[in-house]
Amino acid sequence: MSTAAQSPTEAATPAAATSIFRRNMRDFADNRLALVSAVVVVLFVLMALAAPLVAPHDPNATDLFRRLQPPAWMEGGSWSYPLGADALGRDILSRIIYGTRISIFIGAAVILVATTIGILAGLAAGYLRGWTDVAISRLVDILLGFPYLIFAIGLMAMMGPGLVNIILALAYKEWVIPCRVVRGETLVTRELEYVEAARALGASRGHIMLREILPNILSPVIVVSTIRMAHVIILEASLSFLGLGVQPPTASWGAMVADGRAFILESWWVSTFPGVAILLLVLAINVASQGLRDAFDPRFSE
Amino acid sequence: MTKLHRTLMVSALALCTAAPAVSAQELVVGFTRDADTLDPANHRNRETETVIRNMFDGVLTRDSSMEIHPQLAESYEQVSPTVYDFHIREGVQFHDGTEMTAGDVAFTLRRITEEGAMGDGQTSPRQSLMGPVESVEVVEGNTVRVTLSEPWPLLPAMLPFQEVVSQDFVEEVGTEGMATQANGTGPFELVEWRRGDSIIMERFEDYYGGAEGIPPVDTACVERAIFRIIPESASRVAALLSGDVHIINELPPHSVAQVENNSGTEVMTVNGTRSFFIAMNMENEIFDDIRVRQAVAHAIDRDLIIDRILGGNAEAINGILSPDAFGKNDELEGYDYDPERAQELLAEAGYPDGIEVTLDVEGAFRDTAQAVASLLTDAGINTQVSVGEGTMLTQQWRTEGEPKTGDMYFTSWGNGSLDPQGIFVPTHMTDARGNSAGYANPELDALLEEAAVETDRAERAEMYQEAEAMAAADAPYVYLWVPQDIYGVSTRLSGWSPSPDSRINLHDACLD
Amino acid sequence: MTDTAASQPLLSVSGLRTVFETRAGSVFAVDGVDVNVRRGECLGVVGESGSGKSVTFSSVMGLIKPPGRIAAGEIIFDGRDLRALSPAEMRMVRGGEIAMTLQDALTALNPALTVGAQIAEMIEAHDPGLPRSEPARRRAIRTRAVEMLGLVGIPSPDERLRQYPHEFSGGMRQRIMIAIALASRPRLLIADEPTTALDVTIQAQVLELITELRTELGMSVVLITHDLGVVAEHCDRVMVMYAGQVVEEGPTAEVIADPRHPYTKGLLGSIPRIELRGQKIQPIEGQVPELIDLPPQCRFYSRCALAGADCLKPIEMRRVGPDRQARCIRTRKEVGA
Amino acid sequence: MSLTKLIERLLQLVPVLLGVSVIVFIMMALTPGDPVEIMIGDQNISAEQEAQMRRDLGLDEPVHQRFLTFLGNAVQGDFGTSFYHRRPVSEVIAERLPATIELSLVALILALATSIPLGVVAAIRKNSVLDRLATVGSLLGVSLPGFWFGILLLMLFAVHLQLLPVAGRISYQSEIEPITHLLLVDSLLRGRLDAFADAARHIILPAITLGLPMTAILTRVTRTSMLEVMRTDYITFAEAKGLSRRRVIYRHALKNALIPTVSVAAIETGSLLGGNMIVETVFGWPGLGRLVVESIFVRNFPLVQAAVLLYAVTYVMLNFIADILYTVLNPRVKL
Repeated sequence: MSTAAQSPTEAATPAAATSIFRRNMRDFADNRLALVSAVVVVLFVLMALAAPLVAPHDPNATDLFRRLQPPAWMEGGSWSYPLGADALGRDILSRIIYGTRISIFIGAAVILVATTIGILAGLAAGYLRGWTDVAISRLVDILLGFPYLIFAIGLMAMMGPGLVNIILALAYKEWVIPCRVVRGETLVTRELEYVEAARALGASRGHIMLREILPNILSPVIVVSTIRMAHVIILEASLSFLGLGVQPPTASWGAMVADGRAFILESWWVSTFPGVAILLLVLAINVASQGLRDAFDPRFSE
Repeated sequence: MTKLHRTLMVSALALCTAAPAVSAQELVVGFTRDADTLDPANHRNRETETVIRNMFDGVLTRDSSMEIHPQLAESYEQVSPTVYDFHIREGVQFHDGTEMTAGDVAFTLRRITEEGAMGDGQTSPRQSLMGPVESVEVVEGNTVRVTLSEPWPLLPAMLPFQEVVSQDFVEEVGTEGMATQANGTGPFELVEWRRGDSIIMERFEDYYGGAEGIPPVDTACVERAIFRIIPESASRVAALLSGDVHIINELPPHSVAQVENNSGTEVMTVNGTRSFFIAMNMENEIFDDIRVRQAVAHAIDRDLIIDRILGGNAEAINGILSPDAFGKNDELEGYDYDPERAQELLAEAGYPDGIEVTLDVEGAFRDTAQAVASLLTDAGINTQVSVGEGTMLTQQWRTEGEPKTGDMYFTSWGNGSLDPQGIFVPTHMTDARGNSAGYANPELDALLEEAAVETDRAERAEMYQEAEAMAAADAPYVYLWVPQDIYGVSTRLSGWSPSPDSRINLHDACLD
Repeated sequence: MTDTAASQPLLSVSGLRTVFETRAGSVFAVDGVDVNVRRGECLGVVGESGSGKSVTFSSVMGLIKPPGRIAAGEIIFDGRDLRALSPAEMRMVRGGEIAMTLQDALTALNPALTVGAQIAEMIEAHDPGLPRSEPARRRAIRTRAVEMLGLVGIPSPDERLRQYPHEFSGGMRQRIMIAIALASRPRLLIADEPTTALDVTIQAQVLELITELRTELGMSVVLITHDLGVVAEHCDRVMVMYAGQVVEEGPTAEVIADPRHPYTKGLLGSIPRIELRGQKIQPIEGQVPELIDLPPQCRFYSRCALAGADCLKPIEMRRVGPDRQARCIRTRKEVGA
Repeated sequence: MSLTKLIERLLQLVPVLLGVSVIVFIMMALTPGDPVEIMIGDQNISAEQEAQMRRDLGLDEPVHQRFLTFLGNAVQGDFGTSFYHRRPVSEVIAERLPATIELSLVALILALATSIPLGVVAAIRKNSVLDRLATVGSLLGVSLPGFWFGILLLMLFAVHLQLLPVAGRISYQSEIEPITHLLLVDSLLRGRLDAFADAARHIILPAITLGLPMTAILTRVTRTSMLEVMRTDYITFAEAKGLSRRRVIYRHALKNALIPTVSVAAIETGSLLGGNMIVETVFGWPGLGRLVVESIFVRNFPLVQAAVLLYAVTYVMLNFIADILYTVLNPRVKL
């Protein structure tokens, strides 16, 4: 909440949009926890990009003689495999570092695809109304009727494993969420004066939707997207956990947790560390996006 | 507030006290999977049969060393190559108190083998397990005669897979009722089936005692036997370690040490009946060359993988048959681990710079396949593992002669009967269902066909030994190993040992 | 104050400063305000949005919550220092002795509770004379609730007790809010913009009602409004506020006839003709300054036509006639002493 | 709630269910893999026998024919026969459903019982230590991957501390004559406190794992909406009436603040059902979620189709319930 709006002095002066944006960014920066989280997210991204430079080992190099080697600080561990080794003697730290790529790439790709589709569908439904709205809204209802994981599992079974297929399987349903947000916002915005004005001036529908309406409803969409990204990362991990994720030996955190599950009684580190990685990244995204939301869109709540 | 506090404390305490005590006479099995149905004739699932087998007896059975014994039959004989007579015991009761007759046995077998006999136009999915049975009828009071349309020496080996039901009961409750009710002649009768959770059985006090050849002949030792469904292997192990269950199946190799080190539990193993191998697609240009196939065989260090990943719980094989199987050729040389030789062979075949291939595998064996792939890659056979769902790989690789896609397939074939025909024919006959390599050798085909109907055991064994040698020479597969089935058991358990067909028969099991 | 004890005011506020701490700095929403409300009188409080008039009386009611706080000042109600009371004692004063109505009855009435329940809880909280036994108590409360609704002119009040606020028209809701406020028989009613949300004819009715009830119940009324016309019709005295300060104060007739502060003058100039009343009009060019880091000068300086160099210092309230004060050094000459 | 609105609602179900059936049917039809192959397993089998098995499962007909048959039967309440259980899928689902319902309900109740008080207290003591804890807790709650967290709980409480059982719904020793098939309810109805404690011990970890994200979300929603309500005029007016703080919060604020909480709770209950399969897998809970996932893997088409339809109906009904609760809490809205 921006405090100025909240003070009962009713003294808030109208300000230009840019200064609001600047104030929002300032509010965001003032939120120390959110800032730290944003830094953590950036670190994860950098780690993903620089994986070959920072990972101590080839993530897929197996060494059966290091099978289930414990982390460095435990008996039998060594600092060249700081977090220990998995069932094939692969370095867990390196696999976590490479796994960052999968999580972030899938998270970002799904959100990008879903948000693009969602924005277009939502704009069309909310602005054009009529049968377009009916058709899109029905489709949204139908997709919402499927439990997310079941839908994704079914699609993965249909399309087979693989990176692109995971992105598609998740995006097929994920777009519904930005779509609903955009549709709702568009319904309100289309009645506003400046949109009326543009219509009166004979602007095309496409122009009105993309140039007049879209920029004004973007901030709730961005906020929703960042929150959903955290969610998608967990979903990808869940799919991998159920054995429907990326192809091995590609490291995916969810698959690492799943693989380690069988060894958890005697080799707890195999699934614990990738789980911590998921938690850290998702938590950082969530905290940062909550900070964004508080700064940009005080009225928005999940 | 304080009152609420106290209530909370009390309930918390109540929640933390131990579960109801396990009685000495209750034997609990931590089991991987629930039964699909309780109808012995209406499933195709091994676990389902394991459960059912404790409530239903068969005409014949096996002991834990796979020896066949008459069970509900007193004896049986082969009248001619196509006719078998089974003399059915008298005085055996079903759980509902009615007497089991030869008529029930004939009814049971007809229900399985006749088309549409399950009612509603449906045929038993177990029909194909009964081979070329033409008719089943009662002759001379207590004798059931099974007539085959062609000689099939496997019949006695396959009959332990079928359990006897009561004709009256089936007619009363119908096939649908059979799915959830059990009225067998077995040592335990059904108390309750909690779907997905547990199957609770209690001792059938009027049990006739079971197969004469498998002592003790008596009612079951424990009062109750319970199958608890615990699919997660770590949870299953945990349940064993904490004493909640007394037997667990599919103990993961890496948990063996833990179970052994825990006081009160121990590990039991038995050679399984499932042979693991890698099929190389011979329709593929690369693998059409025997030198490439041999190179693959030389590149895999089976002992290393058995030792490191399977915890030593497997036996390497040089042919398709399990070491325990009838007709196993013990003289086979096999391909030793020799990566240099592999590279030489590749070079000879025209691939001095190695080859790029994929290895298809089902998710459950991805680790092992990954290890195999690393070894292959080290030897110049750059192998990418591709994990697929079992059913999709089946479609891709079990084409029965239709064109196949893919390079290599890490797979296995189970052979519960341990009779060579059950594994040799489907995997090595031209265009057979399990012939994923696309291997075609008319000479071998002829030999296998001949062996199938050969009734002289010694003769037949020799034929299979020859067949194994013939196949090994062509190397359509890399024969890997037969893993042991590993069980974790409580030290309180006696009178039970694991059986290669992975049955868990609890008739003689006792707890102290 | 040199007033004699006989005419001691019912409410006497002096030197009130209410501050809101914000990230941008301290906002002095009320900055040194003195108010006197006499027994039985109707005091009109006039000012634009942000002038501090609502905050002043929220402070009196003890309704200022963090990040706001009362930094200084004395609030004496009927001889008691309200700032020294315990929270429980203050609760009895609030609602019981000083009641308040808010600008918009639509938002001030709880949408999820029936009108009856909302009146009943007021009676229950402040009437010590209610019977002990539960059924008798309920009956007494109900009778009184019906009586109150009847008093403010709600037809068939008995049935309408069960209804929710949204089932009433705007004017009705305003009456209900007044009924609730008066249900405890308070001695002072603070009516915060009671008519802004209503249309013209209803406005008049509601104001008539307040005036009627004031004489009938013998209470004092503070009428907070931005509409001098309303004050002219209904109030004995008027107090004009600007940017957190009182700028002029005096008997209504005199102030209207002869305003002594340019701001009051501006307000008067902007009184719309009767047919336009209720419409919002920007009274004077310019805007109320932000109340953060104000320079020590006349706060009306930037908008004042009379502003001169001597206005660039703090300006005090001055007596400008019997019972009149204003915060301007320029208009003094015109008064002529 | 007018009757026409109710009928309108029910009619809205029709296109959704039809759409869901079409999609799930197409998905299943396009999915490679053959249940007959799975059933045959490692056996050599004649082509006739294989054809026979396919015919028995009704898989010999072309897809569009199968779809029409499915629709025609489904309208009459017949969802087909489970390939593996060889019984009507409705029966198989009905047997597994109570476990899932019980787990979801307990998770829901846990979530509501912790999130609402926590959200309210966090809001009225904004910026207090408790508020900060609630904020951190709710962020953690939505960020914890359920499958991993479940495993950790299991390891800690069931394996290392051995305080709770590792798997299942109830000990096999506890036998309760079923009434509702919800074990916690039945054991109480039968006056079996021992069985109740037993069932509670089994359900607690899965319910916490399942309910955690929902608890986190609802805490946030409650806190936000409570803060918003506390800023409204009617709260100021209620305070101006001199009411006690307790009364202002619990009578005036809470009822209004709960409106968004209830809507979100209804929607989240839908995702609770979706999250069941993970929790059921980890904790060996004999519910529907696990069965559906297994059924997808073994291409048990009729069961998957029926279960997905059931999920869709549940989802629509939950929205419906949310609407009803909305009107109950919010007299302004008339359905």
